[in-house]
Amino acid sequence: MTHIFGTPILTLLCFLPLIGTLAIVIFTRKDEEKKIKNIALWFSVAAFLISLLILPRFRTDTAEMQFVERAEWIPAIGAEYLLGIDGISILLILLTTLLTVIAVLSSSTAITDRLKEYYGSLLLLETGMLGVFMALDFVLFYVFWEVMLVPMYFLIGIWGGPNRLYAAIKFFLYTLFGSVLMLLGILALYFLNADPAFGSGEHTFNMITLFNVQLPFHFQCWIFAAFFIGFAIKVPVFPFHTWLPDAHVEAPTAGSVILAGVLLKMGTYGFIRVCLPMLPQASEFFAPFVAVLAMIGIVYGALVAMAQTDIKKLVAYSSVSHLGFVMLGLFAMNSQGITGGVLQMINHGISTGALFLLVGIIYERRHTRKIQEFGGLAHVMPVYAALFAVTLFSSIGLPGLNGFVGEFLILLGAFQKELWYAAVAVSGIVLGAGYMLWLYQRVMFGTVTHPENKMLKDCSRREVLYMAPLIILMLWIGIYPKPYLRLIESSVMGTIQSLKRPSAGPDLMAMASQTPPETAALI
Amino acid sequence: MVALIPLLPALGAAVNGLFGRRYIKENAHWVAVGACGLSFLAAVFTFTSFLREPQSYEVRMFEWIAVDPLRIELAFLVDPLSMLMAMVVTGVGFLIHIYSIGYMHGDGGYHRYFAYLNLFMTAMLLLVLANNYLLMFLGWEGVGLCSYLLIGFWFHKDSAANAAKKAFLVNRIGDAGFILALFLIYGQCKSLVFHDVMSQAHAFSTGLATAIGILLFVGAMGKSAQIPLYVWLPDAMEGPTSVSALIHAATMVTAGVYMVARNSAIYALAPAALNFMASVGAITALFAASIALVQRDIKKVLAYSTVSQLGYMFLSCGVGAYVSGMFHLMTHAFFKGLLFLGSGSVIHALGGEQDMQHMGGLRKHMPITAATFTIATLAIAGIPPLAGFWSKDEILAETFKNGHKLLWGIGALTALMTSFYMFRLLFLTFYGKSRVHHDKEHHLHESPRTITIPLSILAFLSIFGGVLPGFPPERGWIHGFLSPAISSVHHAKEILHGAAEHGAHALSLLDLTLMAVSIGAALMGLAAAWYFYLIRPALPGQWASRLKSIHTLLFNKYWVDEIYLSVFVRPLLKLCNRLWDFDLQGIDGIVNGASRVAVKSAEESGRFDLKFIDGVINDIGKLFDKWHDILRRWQTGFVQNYALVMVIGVLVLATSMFFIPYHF
Amino acid sequence: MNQTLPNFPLSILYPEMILTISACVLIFLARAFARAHKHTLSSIAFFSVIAAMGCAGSLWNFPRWENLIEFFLIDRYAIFFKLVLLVICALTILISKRFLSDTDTERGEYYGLILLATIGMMIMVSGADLITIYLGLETMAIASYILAAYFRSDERSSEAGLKYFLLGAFNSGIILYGMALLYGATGTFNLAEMHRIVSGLSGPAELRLLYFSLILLVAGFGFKIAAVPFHMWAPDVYEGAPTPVAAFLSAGSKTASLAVLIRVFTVAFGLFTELWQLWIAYISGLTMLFGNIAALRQTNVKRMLAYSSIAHVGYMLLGLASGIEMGSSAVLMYAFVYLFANIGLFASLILLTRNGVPKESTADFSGLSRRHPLIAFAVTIFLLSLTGIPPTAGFIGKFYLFMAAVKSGYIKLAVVGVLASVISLFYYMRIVMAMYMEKPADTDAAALQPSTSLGYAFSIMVFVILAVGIYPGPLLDLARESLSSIKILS
Amino acid sequence: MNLDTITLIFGTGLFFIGITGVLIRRNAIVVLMCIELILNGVNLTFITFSHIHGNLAGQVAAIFVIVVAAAEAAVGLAIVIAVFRRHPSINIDEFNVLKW
Repeated sequence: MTHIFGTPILTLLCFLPLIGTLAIVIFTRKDEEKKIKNIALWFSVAAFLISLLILPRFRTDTAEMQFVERAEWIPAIGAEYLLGIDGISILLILLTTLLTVIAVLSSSTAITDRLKEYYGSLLLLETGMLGVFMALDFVLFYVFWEVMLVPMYFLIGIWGGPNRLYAAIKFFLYTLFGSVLMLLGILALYFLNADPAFGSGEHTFNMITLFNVQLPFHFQCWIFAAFFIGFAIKVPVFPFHTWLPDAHVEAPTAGSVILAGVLLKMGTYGFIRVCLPMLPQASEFFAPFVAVLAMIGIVYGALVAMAQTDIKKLVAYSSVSHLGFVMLGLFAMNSQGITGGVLQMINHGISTGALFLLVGIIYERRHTRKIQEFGGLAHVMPVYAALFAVTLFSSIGLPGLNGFVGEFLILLGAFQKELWYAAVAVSGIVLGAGYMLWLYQRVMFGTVTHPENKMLKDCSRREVLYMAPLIILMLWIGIYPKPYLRLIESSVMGTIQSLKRPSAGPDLMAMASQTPPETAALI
Repeated sequence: MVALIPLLPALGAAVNGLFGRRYIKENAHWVAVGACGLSFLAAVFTFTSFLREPQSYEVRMFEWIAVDPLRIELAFLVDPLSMLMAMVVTGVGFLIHIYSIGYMHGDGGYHRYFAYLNLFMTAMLLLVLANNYLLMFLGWEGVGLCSYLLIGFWFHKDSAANAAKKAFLVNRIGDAGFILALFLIYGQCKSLVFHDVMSQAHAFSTGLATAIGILLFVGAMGKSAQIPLYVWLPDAMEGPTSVSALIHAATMVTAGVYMVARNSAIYALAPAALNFMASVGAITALFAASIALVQRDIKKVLAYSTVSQLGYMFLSCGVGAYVSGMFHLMTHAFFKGLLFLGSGSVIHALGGEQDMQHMGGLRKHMPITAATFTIATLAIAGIPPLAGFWSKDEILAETFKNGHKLLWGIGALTALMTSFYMFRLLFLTFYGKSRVHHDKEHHLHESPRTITIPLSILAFLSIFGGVLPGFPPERGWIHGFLSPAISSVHHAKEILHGAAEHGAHALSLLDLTLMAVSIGAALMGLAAAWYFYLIRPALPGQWASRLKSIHTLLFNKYWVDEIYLSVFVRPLLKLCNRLWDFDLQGIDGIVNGASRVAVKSAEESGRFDLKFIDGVINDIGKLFDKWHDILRRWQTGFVQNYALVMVIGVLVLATSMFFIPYHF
Repeated sequence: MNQTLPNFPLSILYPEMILTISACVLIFLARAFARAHKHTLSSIAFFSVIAAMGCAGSLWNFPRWENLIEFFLIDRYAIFFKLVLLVICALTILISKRFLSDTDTERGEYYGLILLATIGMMIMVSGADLITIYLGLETMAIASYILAAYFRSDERSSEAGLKYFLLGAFNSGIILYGMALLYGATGTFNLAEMHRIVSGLSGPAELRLLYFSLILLVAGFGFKIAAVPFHMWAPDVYEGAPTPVAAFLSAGSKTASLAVLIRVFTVAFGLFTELWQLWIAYISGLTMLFGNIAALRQTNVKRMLAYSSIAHVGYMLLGLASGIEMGSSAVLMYAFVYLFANIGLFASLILLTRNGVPKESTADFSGLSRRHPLIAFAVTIFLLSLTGIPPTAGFIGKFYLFMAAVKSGYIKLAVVGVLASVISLFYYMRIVMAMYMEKPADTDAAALQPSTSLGYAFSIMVFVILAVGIYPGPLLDLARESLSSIKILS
Repeated sequence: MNLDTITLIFGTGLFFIGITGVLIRRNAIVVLMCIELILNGVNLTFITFSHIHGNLAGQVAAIFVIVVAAAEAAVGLAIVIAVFRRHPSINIDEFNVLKW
């Protein structure tokens, strides 16, 4: 099961991009641009194909982890090399590999300097991201989680916009701040699980084992808080979002695509992988709080997006709003909400990724992203305008495109949780249409006011080529989302099952006071 | 077969959309009209077979969204209501497609236009054929999208782009209501299929039904341009006139009425929602008609007229007469479509001129257009025996009979105004002296056949659409055909209103009186318009200056747009900017807001005049920087200070025994 | 102490003996080699260290490692630290060569003093007796004073030497007084015996003496490892001392003193464990915060590294506070992991030095990635390791430390620790930023040519950091095993 | 009050006098001498405790300390002289090139 064609498939997939990085570093010279690009492209395509290979053997009828690979790693502390995927991660993995291919393609003219480092970082980043989605051991998870920070930092810091240093360090600092707190949460889980009163009684970072940990409520709350900060910064949940606009605006196009498409999902993925199944009661307890933050994020993100004068910043803030939807869905904690949340993670990756690509396309031509520098582009770049329109409508959740399916499920889930959640969130949909259409009008409609814009070339074949899969996915998920929903279904059901698990009851609380100091000290 | 109805236009749209620009270009209409025509044929086929065997059925395509326990299929419902709508949509749509061949000839975005138009047909057909709410919502938003695209078709005009955006946004507000209603329904029924919901509707509590009803109506307000969400429709006239005819007169805007009729079972339980709807409808009708009285732009008049007529339809539904509403919807589709197409023909002939002050006497130059336009005017004004008379009269009668005397009064008054402004329009455009610019005058010509044929067909329908399916219409085929779809409501209504139905079986004296009133109103309007605009053309100007305040008020459409702008839009934008400022300064600042004090005190001590050199991390950074500065200043460089600090450290450790509870 | 020397295998003293001989050769016979044989000097030093390493390593499985000589222990704990110290020494020699020849100060005394200091440290970690420890400490200290002031003509070096000497001697007094009180309380210098006696102590006078000696020893060793508030000397001395010396001091003398600290406290002050752990916890928190914040905007990288080394001591103390078992093995681990990244950074400073002109500001790193991508990569790895980002060894070290802290319930301290490491990211990344994201400052910045020895040093350090980062298991086991040998003593 | 107590107090006194001297005197040589005072205080304490406990360990320690202190003083003086060569003063508060 874990091996395809005799190879441990997940390991292969995860480290293939890393091999690509090494290949670029070792086998190319600085000036062999073509070779560098080709290596990067082929390795990313290969990774994508391998991730597709997994798909037919993936069983959708179980919530269990599949393709599990296991090896000893640091036996002294019970950390293992443990990979595995379920319905939630497989989609994110596919998204990652696809977006990396697209990112590589989209960089071929945008990046002209230090190609070796650039493509090397990009592929390294892919390894990090894939690792996060595959790791089932907390230490491994954390390692991948951090590993991917570094190449992203470089992507922003070296190939970014004018204010890139600021944005890069801000990104790094914020995320690191969150993740170190997460680390403490992980350690707390680890030690509490080692206490037979709550968990399996063994010292292990194995997530599958930790899924069954049953902690008393107050422990859960503290650990939840630690994880929450870690993940919420990544998502980002209001008010932890301020790194995002800077990072997005300064990052090169491919960086923004990966950042929006995958990195932000790691936060939400963390919530669904860690918080919900391992800390069910705390999740339940904090759900209203998170939902309120999510709703603030939805409305706030949309409102601030409306005030933007920079296209990329606008898209960045729209991410805040969209991710608010995802969070709302996840913390609705019912099948529709979580399914919608997961699907929306994918959707957001596709449509916001596409939006960033589109912004990149005109930025490459005009070297500005100010909205007022444009106008009437639909005359000179009709194909571009059409692609932009589809993406935009996907982003604002027009039925028939992918965004709607996710948003609808989220709203439905939220509604069932609490009537007014949906009522507030719906306003986000209206506002979303507002800022997006206004943007579209200002950029695309009207007459061409700037002479520089008159001669702009429409999308090249390559650009259409890398936009096409995204557009197809938007339509596909919008019209026939069933295959995607089926992938998610069992895993979501599994999550919901674990949410219903009882917490360690009052009798266990009494035991807690007599537990060894290592756990008692946590109280 | 049913699936083909929306599928064919979808294919047409895809073909034109993907290949239109490169390959098809001028031949786009073959694809589009062909697709639409075949779709019409499919609709006719389905319709006739349905007539042979009038049994509602569903056609399932595939599962769309399925997350336990929610299951939503892409499936079509064939029942009288949907069939009637499908026929109207494909029929009128087909005619307008043909019309567009001539009307849009030579436009740069020819293929694009037809792609959009076909896409619209798809969405609209999904809307009317859907078997569940969500699919209906898909169509609902889809038509909104197409409306957006088509209004903004000439996007180089700022006004068009603005109008398109406005249309979509206002609709979205309505949609928000719709989708919330949908959640309420799902919450109660755990299903979104019409059939399931209707069969469980009787179990709804009044409060729930009212909430759902009002929220659905909010959706309808947006789509069907009712107060307060009507503002987008007049602006929507920025689109090509054929689009105004199809979308903003005949089909899309009536979706709200269709939707309300579809949910009659729920409304039956929510009299408050019904009353609300009726009142809104009536007020909208009057309000829009009053604006239409003084407008000069030919399309604006027609737009307000549409708003007004839609008000009638909601009035009708609001008083429980869904069938009458649907009937009016159908006849309105004919004559309003005709009116728009006719006006389009005029505008086309005048090279884009839309101001009626620069028209007049066009009858001589374009006889067919004038004749059909006159027929349509007569129909909308409610002159018997044309189609409009029957449906409008029926609505007024139902309103009166259901006890809404005040609303009836408003309706009748609106009928008078309708007649007046429509004849005003007719006379100013086609009769009287020509006020056309001279350089345009000799270009005047009758429109090509692709335009006149649809006009003639619609004119025919406008004349006979009312009585063709049987006389009197109340007992005619349409009513008989539709009532099963709304039967549950009749059932419920009987419970609610007791014997209100009994008068409907024969033309009573009351019916005749009411009929006379509406004919009288129509004729009065006609006469007034005749007097004002043909006999004494100077009079309107005099009146306008005499009633200057009212005229200004009406002419400026009660300044509603301006009010919205200053009450909603501007404050919202201002809020956005505020929030952005907040985002830039606030949030990062809040994080260490409290710690600022520490920074301040550090600054106060005077030694620190630090600029933030790297500017790398905002406020936290600054804070740490201050600390950094303080801490590193301790490092004085004097050895004895270092030794002193050590000694102090030892002393602190030594004295800590007094603070640490540690026992020897 | 009426011990006649038993018949013990001389091999247990081989490491120290080899180094001593080598040091004597270097110091007294250096003139004989004259200037033509510069390579010989460093080679002698280097290979004697390697030989010592081999001898020390071969003692790992030495059969009877309990009290062979009463005052000189060869337990695994000692061997582990000896190996670490020898690694530090070897790396220092590797990186010194280039620096010394650049400044034209390569002399035998230099290597001899380095070896002497290393001998002192090795004696310290083997010390089973307060006097042995003191002797080792002073051997190390005196050699370090001279090393710090090695550049006689350089004002800063002399000042560093003077400050180091004055404060160091002052501190010796404090440690000695602490030892005297300890002796007063127990009547012995032997740690094992002391442990036995202390657990039986009950008289208030003795306990009070013990208590005050604990205070003095915390301060004394706190000074040696540069823990707040006894850290004040460190930044000045590291900044002023020649760069390789600073590297040596910040890694070596700290590690050795930490080893002694752990041994003395766990063995002799077992009675007061909770108390000193509490103190250490507070000191650790202060040290982490102070070190990181003070380093925050230093533009002089050497000084920044000084503060950062203070901060890292804070982390190690966090482990020490977290208990004997896991915490201390985490400290061992961290000490090992830290030295590579730390020496690596000093080495990069040496590399930047041109014609004897020190290039020590952040700006001097500008554009390094273009001038020498591999070095830039190595420096990045060092910095990431210091920050604690996987997959570097620094991450594993910190992870294990925080694990220990969480385990023993020092949650708040762990939070302080992780936040402090977030702060540290800021100043470490400034160097990365300069290297990768800024243009070279000076136009004549030709490609840098690392000397062979520097190249080796860099490769070794990067390799170890990554290897330990990716597969830390063996090292962890090693640290645990060596720590468990302390328990045998008690 | 027996002799042991007196010598202990005397040792402690020397120790603190030495510390105070280090803290307040500016001349490097004098500071060096104060450090010697500290060490002598320590030696006294060692010897006293040796007497109290009745073993020789303390006295051995004292001898070691004396030896080491001599070495230390030699190195220290050398450094002071080296500094003095470049700087015409041995006031230790004049050496603060290295700070912050």
